[in-house]
Amino acid sequence: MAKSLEFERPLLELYDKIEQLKGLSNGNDNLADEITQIEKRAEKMRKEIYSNLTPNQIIQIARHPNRPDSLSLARLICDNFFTLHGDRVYRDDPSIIGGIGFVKKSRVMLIGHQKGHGTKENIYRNFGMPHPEGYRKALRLMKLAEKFGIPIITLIDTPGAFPGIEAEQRGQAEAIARNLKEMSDISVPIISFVIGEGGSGGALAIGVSNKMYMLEYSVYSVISPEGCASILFRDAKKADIASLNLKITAKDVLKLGVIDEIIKEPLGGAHNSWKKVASTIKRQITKDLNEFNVQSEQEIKDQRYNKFRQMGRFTS
Amino acid sequence: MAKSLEFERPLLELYDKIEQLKGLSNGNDNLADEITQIEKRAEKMRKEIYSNLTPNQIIQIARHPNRPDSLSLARLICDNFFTLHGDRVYRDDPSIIGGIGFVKKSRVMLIGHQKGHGTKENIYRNFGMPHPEGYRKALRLMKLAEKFGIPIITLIDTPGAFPGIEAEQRGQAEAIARNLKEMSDISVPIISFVIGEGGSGGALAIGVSNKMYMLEYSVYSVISPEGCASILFRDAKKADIASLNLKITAKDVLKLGVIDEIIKEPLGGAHNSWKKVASTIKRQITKDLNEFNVQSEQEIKDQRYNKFRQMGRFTS
Amino acid sequence: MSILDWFANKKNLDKKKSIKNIDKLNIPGNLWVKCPKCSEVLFSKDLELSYKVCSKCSFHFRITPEERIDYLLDNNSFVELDKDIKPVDFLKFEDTEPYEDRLIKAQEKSKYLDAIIIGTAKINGIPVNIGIMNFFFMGGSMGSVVGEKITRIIENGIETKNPVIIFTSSGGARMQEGILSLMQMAKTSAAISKLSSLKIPYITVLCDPTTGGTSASFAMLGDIQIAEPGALISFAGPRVIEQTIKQKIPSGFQRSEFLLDHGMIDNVVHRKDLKKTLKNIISILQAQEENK
Amino acid sequence: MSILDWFANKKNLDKKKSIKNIDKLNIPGNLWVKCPKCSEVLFSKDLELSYKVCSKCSFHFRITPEERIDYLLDNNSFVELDKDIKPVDFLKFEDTEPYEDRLIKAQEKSKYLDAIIIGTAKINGIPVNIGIMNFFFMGGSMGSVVGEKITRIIENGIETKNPVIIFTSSGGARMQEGILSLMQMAKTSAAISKLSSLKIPYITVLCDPTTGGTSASFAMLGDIQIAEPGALISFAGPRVIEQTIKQKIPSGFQRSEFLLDHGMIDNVVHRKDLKKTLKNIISILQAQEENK
Ligand SMILES: [Zn+2]
Ligand SMILES: [Zn+2]
Repeated sequence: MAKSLEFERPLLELYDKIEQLKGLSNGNDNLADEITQIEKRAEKMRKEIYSNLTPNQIIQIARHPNRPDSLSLARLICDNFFTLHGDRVYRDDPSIIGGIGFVKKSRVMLIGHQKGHGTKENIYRNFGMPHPEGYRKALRLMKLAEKFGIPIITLIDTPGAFPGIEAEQRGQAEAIARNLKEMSDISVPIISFVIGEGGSGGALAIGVSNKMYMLEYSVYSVISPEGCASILFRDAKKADIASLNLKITAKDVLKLGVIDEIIKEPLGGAHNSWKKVASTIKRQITKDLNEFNVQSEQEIKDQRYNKFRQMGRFTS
Repeated sequence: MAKSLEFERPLLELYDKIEQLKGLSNGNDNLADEITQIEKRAEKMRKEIYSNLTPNQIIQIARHPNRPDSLSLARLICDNFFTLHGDRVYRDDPSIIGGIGFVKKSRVMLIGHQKGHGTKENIYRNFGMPHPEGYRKALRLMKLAEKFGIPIITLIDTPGAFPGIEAEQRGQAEAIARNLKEMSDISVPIISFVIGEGGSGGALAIGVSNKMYMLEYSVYSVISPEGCASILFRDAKKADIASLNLKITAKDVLKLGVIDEIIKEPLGGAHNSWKKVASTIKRQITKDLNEFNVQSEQEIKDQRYNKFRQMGRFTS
Repeated sequence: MSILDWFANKKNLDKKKSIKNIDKLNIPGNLWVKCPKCSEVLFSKDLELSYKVCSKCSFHFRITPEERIDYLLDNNSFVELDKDIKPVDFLKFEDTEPYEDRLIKAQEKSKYLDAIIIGTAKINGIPVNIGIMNFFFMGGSMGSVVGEKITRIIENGIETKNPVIIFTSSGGARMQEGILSLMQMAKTSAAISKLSSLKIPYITVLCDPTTGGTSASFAMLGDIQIAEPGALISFAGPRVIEQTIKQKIPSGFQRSEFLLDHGMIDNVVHRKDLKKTLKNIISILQAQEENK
Repeated sequence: MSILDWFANKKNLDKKKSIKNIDKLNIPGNLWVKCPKCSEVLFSKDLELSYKVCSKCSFHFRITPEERIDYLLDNNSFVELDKDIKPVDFLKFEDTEPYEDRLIKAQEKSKYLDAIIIGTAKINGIPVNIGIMNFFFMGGSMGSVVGEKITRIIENGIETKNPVIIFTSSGGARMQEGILSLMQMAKTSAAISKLSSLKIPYITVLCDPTTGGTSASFAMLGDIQIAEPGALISFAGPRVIEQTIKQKIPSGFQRSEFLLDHGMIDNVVHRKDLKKTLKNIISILQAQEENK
């Protein structure tokens, strides 16, 4: 774990101690017992911490700088992954990646938001916040996939759309809207995974899917807790309480019927083992594609339409 | 006639004389005969000049600053013409205009290159040279027309695509190519008129039509005579001889099977009466739409495809 | 996100007297209104007769759904549909006050249950389906009710083949309904996709303001999109951009005319010309034989 | 228009000794070639074995159709089609010399009748339809013959369901065929539209240079578009722009990598990886049950 999270500190202190004891012990059996004991304690503490995370802590995991990114996952999930670039209109947006490959024997088009792991890469990737051309690239690739009957996988990981002059000027509202409309009518299955942050319209713009999953410590929200706090609570520091109200954790979103299932992460979060995360996602994709294989194009479209059609709560 | 063309000068001198005599005569019958005689001579000279125009002279008429522009023609041709703007991606390109209206009782989508009549307007219209967003707007409007079964009219009047950094950067090659491809498969009739300059790819990008007409003194060419001269003749001043070789006049292009008919202009050129030009075009549109009315979508597509399919000359 | 702007505007509204005057129009005896743009003092009766547009500078005042019905639809042709759909505070959302209380207040202040009304009507005799958002109800924010009613008026269009016209005016998604408010963007857009595949005309009229999740869904999906002059139309609003990115906003940014230049809308139409423009558009988009 | 560039390049070719050396590769005894980009002196046998790519700076030399066949297609799998289609000087076009004479010279110098060869072949056992343009024949310019052959290889793809791959290398339309050369853009694009509606994969590989009418038609219409590194790809070429608009050209402008950044191509692929990349793409685009 390269970077530690605040709430993990007691745990890390225990691990430090274990390391120290191991150094001291040097094969000395007297200490072995104590080490085992502390290790057990650490394991227990870890489970405790991770089974009682607040939404705010989960956000920290979701935003962890070492959390697996879409491109790395794509390469772990797919064989022969070949990246495809560009919207054929304006630019290749580095904050959305896409490409084709095989998941086992199935052909897939994989599209995802792309964050960086360091400052330089993050600036290049615009912190995973697309410009309109990113959504347009995604749509172009989805249409390409549809044309050739290739199922679509999307990996969602964005703080949201980019609040910048150029993004507005080039019509991010139009780009997001068009994606929502077009995705709803695509004849191949779309399977989405929120792998980190599912931030508002920027997330949904590649998330109108047949099956929707969230990694255990990911979040999905109409607005960032910080944004919500500064508007509704009139105090940006109340992000904590805003995040509680917004119901953004995988468990909450599952309850609201917006996702199908929660994908378990390795203990301590996805950043502890990219490979494990990739193989869990891969398993899910394979399972789903087998189901979709026996469905007609119309059934696939109808299932997606009906899913979104019934979202919303009201009385009359 | 606001601006005079070089080869019309002798004619204009005659007209000046007539005006002078009329001023002198002041109802005096003695001069009336002479005036009539000179008028006859002028008329004869006019016919002579206009029946022996060189390609280079025709280009001058085609580029005449008072030649009717697309928007003015659109308003003369259509009732209730309502302009539609924008490519929904980047910009509204002022060098291509579009809109919907009625030609008699028929609904039409009219799209055309737009030049200006003065320097200021010409700069705004980029002298009728589209950027990629212009072609994309045109295509968007054509798709809109297709969706609602509205026939498409295009008015072609451009020196060509714009040789600028931004136009290249935003992919004018892609934009033109896409238009050619998509237009070939549009299910409503497309009727095109070269009303001035039909310059290379920029012209063709809205010219993949079922019926193609050229105004009598318009030109249609793969490259401007000036461009051709500087490349092939290694001397930009040889535009004259290049224009002869390129076969760019309405008569030549008709012989090559690229257009269906030549639309007569008022004597002296279209700039002498915009209304007459508009009404001639309008009549042609009405006639053609009546023919297309009884054709199926597939017939309309096939006719367009087959027309272009057989263009080209070779042996084997 | 750009609901931030709605709030920004709301705060400005509270501050600026000149704008606050608009509200007073309904108070008897308050006969004069100051134009918030050019400061011209306008006689309120004249203002109403001139479509609530400043006679001096053409500033388009925000108007209520009733006013819009009055200005745009054939007399007495509007028949409201699904009037009784009510919002629910299903998250028990509580910021400075509970969502439930906010709703009750908004409902009491307006006579509406939520931020949109839908119905059938006629424009110069042509039957149309209409949705009119109400910015005066919680900033026109889109929660489940707005999403559902937009979807229903579209579905009704699919049945009747009536063209669908939606007048947007909204600060964006209603945060108090959490992720389900976001999902309304997908739900409404999917309905439009169905309408579109049946080739039934869908026209949007973007009114001040149209921002956030509303602009990034049904507002921007019109076969033809027209805007009232000077309307703020954006995803992320100017204030969010200034705060987040520290970029200076150019003048006229995100206004109707700016969007026209940047290719996002078909035209900007003065409110007084709106009815005849809509009639013209519909009569062209609908093939004659399909006209009813 | 951007055939201007072809000429510009041609002039440069005539001037720059370093580039002229490429031609000498075929002359026995001329064993060394200087890289025109990095000036590295390369042993010509090595250069041929390394796909005619500079081992130091990865400069991709322009190659002949035979070399491309050799590098990319399964051994002896290429079967040429429509070999005998010949160009005609139907306009009696005469600039500094008659078109007819130009054609004869070009045909004598190369062993081809015009600037493209088409045929069927296999890539790692997968049947494909192939078109390879030949820049060494009148700058790869597109007249009636190129247009016709492109169209035929696509029509053959429509019949056989073979994916179509075209390697472009062309200065643009062939002016000597006047307006009919322009029409080849429409003709080829229309054929691609038919191929596309049948969902048969169409892949373009953009090689140096791909400009003018070629880039603005079949070159830019691939389901997937890849480019060789450093290829000039444009409509109006850099020289035309500089002359006409007096704009200074930024470095790297209109090269493959520039187009990648600007969203116009899917990827830039080194010549040595091209065969396996094409194989991978085709095996993904073609559904298993459709594979032959
Ligand atoms: Zn005013
Ligand atoms: Zn080198």
